[in-house]
Amino acid sequence: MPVISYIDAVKMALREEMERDRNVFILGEDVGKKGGVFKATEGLYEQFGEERVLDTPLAESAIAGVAIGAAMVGKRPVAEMQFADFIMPAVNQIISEAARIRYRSNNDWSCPLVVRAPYGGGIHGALYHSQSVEAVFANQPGLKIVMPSTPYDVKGLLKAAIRDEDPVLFFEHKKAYRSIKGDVPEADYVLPIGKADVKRKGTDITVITYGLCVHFALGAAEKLAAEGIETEVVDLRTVYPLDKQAIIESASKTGKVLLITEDNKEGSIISEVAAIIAEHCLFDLDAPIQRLAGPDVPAMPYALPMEKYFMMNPEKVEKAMRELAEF
Amino acid sequence: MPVISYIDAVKMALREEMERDRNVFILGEDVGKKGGVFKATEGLYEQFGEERVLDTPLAESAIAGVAIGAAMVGKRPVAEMQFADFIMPAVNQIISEAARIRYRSNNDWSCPLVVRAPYGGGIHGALYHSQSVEAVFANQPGLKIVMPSTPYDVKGLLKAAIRDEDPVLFFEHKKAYRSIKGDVPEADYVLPIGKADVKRKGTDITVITYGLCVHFALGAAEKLAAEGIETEVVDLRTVYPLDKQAIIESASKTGKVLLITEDNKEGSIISEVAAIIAEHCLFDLDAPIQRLAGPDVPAMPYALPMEKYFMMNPEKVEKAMRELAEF
Amino acid sequence: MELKHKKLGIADETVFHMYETMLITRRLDERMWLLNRSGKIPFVVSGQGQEAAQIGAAFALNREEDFVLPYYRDFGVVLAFGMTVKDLMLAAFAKAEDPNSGGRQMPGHFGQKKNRIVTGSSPVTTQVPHAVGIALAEKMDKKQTVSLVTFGEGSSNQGDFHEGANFAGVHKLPVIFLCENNQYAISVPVSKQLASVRVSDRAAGYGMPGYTIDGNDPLEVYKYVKEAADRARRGEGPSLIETMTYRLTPHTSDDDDRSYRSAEEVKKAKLSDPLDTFRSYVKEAGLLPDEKEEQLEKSILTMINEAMEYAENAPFAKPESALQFVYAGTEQGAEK
Amino acid sequence: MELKHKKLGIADETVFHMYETMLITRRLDERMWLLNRSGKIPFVVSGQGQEAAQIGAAFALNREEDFVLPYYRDFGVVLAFGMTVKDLMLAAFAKAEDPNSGGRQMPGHFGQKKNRIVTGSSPVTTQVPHAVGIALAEKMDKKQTVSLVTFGEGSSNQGDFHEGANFAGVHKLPVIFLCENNQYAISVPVSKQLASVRVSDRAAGYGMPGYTIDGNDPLEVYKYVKEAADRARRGEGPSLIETMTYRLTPHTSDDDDRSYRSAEEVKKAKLSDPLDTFRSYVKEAGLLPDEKEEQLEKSILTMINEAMEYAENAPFAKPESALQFVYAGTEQGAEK
Ligand SMILES: Cc1ncc(C[n+]2csc(CCOP(=O)(O)OP(=O)(O)O)c2C)c(N)n1
Ligand SMILES: Cc1ncc(C[n+]2csc(CCOP(=O)(O)OP(=O)(O)O)c2C)c(N)n1
Ligand SMILES: [Mg+2]
Ligand SMILES: [Mg+2]
Repeated sequence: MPVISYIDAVKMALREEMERDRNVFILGEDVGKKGGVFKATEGLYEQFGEERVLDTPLAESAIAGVAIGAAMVGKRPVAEMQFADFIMPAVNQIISEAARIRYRSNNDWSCPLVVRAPYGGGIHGALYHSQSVEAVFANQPGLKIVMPSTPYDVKGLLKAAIRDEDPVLFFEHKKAYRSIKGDVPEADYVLPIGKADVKRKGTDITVITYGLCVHFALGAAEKLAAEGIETEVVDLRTVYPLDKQAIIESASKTGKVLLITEDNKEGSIISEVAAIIAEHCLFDLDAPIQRLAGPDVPAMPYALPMEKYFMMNPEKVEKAMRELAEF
Repeated sequence: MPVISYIDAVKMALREEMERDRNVFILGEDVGKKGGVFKATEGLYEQFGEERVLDTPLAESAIAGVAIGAAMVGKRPVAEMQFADFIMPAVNQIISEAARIRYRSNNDWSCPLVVRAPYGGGIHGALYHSQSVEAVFANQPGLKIVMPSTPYDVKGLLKAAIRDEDPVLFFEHKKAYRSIKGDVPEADYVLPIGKADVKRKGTDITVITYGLCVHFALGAAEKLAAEGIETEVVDLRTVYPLDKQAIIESASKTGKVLLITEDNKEGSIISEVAAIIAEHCLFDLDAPIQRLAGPDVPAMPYALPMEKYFMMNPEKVEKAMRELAEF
Repeated sequence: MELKHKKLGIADETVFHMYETMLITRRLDERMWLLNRSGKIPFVVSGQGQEAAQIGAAFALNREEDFVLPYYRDFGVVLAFGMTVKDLMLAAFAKAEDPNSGGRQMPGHFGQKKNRIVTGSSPVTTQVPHAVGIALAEKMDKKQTVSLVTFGEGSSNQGDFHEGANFAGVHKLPVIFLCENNQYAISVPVSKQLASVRVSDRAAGYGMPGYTIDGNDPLEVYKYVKEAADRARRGEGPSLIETMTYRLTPHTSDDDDRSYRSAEEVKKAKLSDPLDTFRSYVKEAGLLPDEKEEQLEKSILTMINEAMEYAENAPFAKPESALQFVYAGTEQGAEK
Repeated sequence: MELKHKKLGIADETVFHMYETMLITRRLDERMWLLNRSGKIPFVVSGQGQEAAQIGAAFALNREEDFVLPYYRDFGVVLAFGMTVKDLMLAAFAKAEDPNSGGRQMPGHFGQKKNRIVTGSSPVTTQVPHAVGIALAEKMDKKQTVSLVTFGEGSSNQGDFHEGANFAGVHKLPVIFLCENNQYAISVPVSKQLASVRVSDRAAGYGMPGYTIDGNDPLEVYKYVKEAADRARRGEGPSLIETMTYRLTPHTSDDDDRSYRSAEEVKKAKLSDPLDTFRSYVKEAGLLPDEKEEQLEKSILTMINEAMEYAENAPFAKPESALQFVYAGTEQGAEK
């Protein structure tokens, strides 16, 4: 199994799906000739032509809206938002339209659309190139939101998203693009959307998180293991709708739960995770449900000291895990 | 103290603030000559002229964006979104701009803007005239979200919102507009944004909610009181950022908490409330934290039976309160 | 003088069929108001005054293959595209059998896949980029279909109009942007909506031809839409057509238009009611002898009565069916 | 032949000052690239090739009273409006003293209230409605100020451009919409961005005059912006001015433009580098004798060196100051 980077897994999934199904096409800003500002679509323009790898005008609501139209008549568009931060002009199309098309038409129409967007910080991107935007959408039935942590998951989940019959927001951590590598089969496979994945089994504490933070948790778990503390690391993978069962299972098992997100804390994905646990496993808990998150300020600053202060990192994660274990 | 309706309290607050400060002005669709589709701005066009009560083109992003521009140079714009459902085209302006102006400019600029919007269901408005949209925004530091339940709170909080130095989303429950009446002083007063209000003191169970559901909870509390069950009803009033202290206080006191929203459940305001309680009062709880909410479907249907099925009502609330009390 | 429809190459029976559809549209619309005012249905949004634009446009298309993305006033468009009076009555009564939404959406929120009527929502203008996306998809598949999207003049101020029109222009897509300019967006007159004199002044900004035409003449509308469709099928890209009409009713059954426009203005507009003028035309053309007209009115009345009765007695969707169809495979209902 | 600036009524010293500002703009921009390529600053976004448009426009305004809403390439605009080289160096190094954002935003995200440079963000075109709102507020207060907002041609495809321009048109607000058309939006050439031939073709759709002019000639830009400002102050509403330029550098320091345009194309564009042509002009006008030029270059070099040194050695904001200024009264930091 070749070891490839997170972004190469994106590219591989896109290429394979475009080869498999001629209805799959890509649209977005600079995705064609340039191959994307992160090079996620590199080579696809050359291989599939400009008809299937469209450089669009600079207009996110049109990118989403045009993709929705195409999806409604049988295409499988994969729309790229250049940065997750720039998905905001497309919110109306995504929430009012994509998420509601099946429901409002009583199942007559559907919208099998994928919106890919690089999110996340730690890359010196400042306020508008570092954000986690999932919480804006993670309250809209009809949508699915996938946020993979590993190249293996990227490939299997992006393929699943493209084949899904409903709209999927697919957020890729841009700091993971080149820093995270892993085994990825060359064969075709899909992973189930809507299912969390236990990335590490453990009995003492549970960490539930997603995206880049999964790696911080796994790293810290190794350190704690050396001291005899066994951490279970649950990777949500799909952050909306959540895999309640997996959350409840792990929380009940260890009784000590730490939830982590890189996003601001209030109103984040992990708030819902906490609520699920508080609703279903209260009497199994041995410690308050801990949340570790970015501070509640609008977004990550540019200057390195402030960025670091905001950004999640292995040290913050390890410290929180240790504190919970000692509770 | 005169008894007036919820919508008359809106109108009263607007009029008084416009009389008080010539920088306050209103803009939106049909707010002028027609006085708003719900008549919230009735008479203001006549009193203050079309310069201060602007009928705008049908373009929500411009309504928000123009208001932001005016706010940045010292005006106090009150922008109306005709229905909360139609705030979606303005999300980019609200989240990327209004919420971040102070922070991104290191306190050099600010954006004292109010966006008013009628939300909520039970008025036969179907998918796009019934929604609760607060969860979309309730994860954006820099924003405040106020959702009053009574005419008294409407007046005091809308005035506070207009005088606030930062952007405030002010969501008014459209079913409350004419159905909810209450005492409202003619005198000038403001209520603190960011503070919850205990609408009823109690010792056995705590209900935490906001908007129209406050009235359902108060009604049910009376019934339960007749049976000796004393309910504390906490009205969040500001749903973002939340008044943690008030939540923690009441939850710790009764140990049994029911959270209610009319919105879909997953990723809602009450998820964050649950997370706060689970983080801070775990060992004071005698029952799992209960959440009562709309089902996780895109929005409320039009046909009466389905609308009723979705919509929160006194019966559902009473049942959930009773179950919790009996836990 | 040659009759206009002959000059345009429209067959007599097509003209009659256009008139018939227009009459059904109007009579159905009128019935909806009666039902509303008598408390039988909670809401009406009406297209009275705009039927000529709707019918003229729809008939200029290939009604077996093209797509339409109508807006809420477009009874005329959807009836021409195969939706039935019964379907629309079922929607008005919000019954389970309503093909638009099974009673989930308000009336006027059309959608019927089998007739290529694309599902619409309430936020205005979102359908514009959808039309562009459908045209893109069809072009990719080398099909010859055209997408017709309609919207009000107020709605042409939304960002989605601009973004969608420009996208279609850049990619030379087979889309017809049809504005039904009825002079008002609820209470706001066109002078406070549009900085330009005409909506069609915007076409040049999207590299497409733009026309402002008489929206009270279905044949005129037919002509321009037909030419636009021909251009589109030849790969020459999109067109913007603004039809000048007047909204003869209040905005919806919830609106009272007396607060923002005068009764005289409305009365004056009624003088060029498109139904009257088209009726005169078909009569003069000898296509509507009195007895045929009488018969037509009668059969429409019957059709509407039957549809109404059917719809009124049809069952609602079950309450808990509100849980269905959130995602594919949720026929059993979403989790609560 | 009368010199162009004389015909326009621009004083000699103003022309010199324009050239000086343009030269500072360019030299500072060049230095930023050096700093970036030597690893001293992480990011550069550059305005090379667009200085004439920026300087011409800014100097046509009342720089003591008008508002500017610049976009990220507008070193020229902000320098003309009173931001200093030191300020911009502080921003490049992301230091606490940076007046734009205290090091919170990337370089190119301008804002300085005392100079009426309105704080900007990254999502393109959001500043357009802001300019309209400022103009509205100023008009309400019966002031004579104008708002100038700039943006790229790609950004003119955003909904906010359309909505903002139309709003300004309807209310006849004193706004100048200045498009710096540099032929590319990152890698996407104008032919794939704009369905219209020119951005100015859109002006008619907003009831305002539109012009496409040579963006390499600061005096030409001055002329059109001055006329637009005069119109605006007379209450005649907004204008759209498209300046034709060329982006001489890659999109940003993160971009490699060789993948989407040829070296020849860039080389050819350099032949009409606005700095060269304006330099020739001021020389021919006798306003820049050789020794004055030498002195100018030297003093600019010194200014940039000093600013750079200052900025490099200036302190960062404290890490925990990231908690400040979320809301009014959070000088002590937001709750964690
Ligand atoms: C995004 C959005 N904002 C506001 C509304 C409320 N609204 C419904 S119809 C309408 C006026 C539309 O005017 P126009 O586009 O001219 O169409 P008309 O109703 O006149 O046919 C408004 C403001 C809406 N449906 N969507
Ligand atoms: C809403 C939004 N989408 C995408 C981007 C990413 N982006 C930054 S600059 C740019 C191109 C802008 O092109 P243009 O408007 O022509 O200005 P130029 O950079 O050429 O000066 C893009 C796509 C953004 N900043 N904002
Ligand atoms: Mg209209
Ligand atoms: Mg450009």
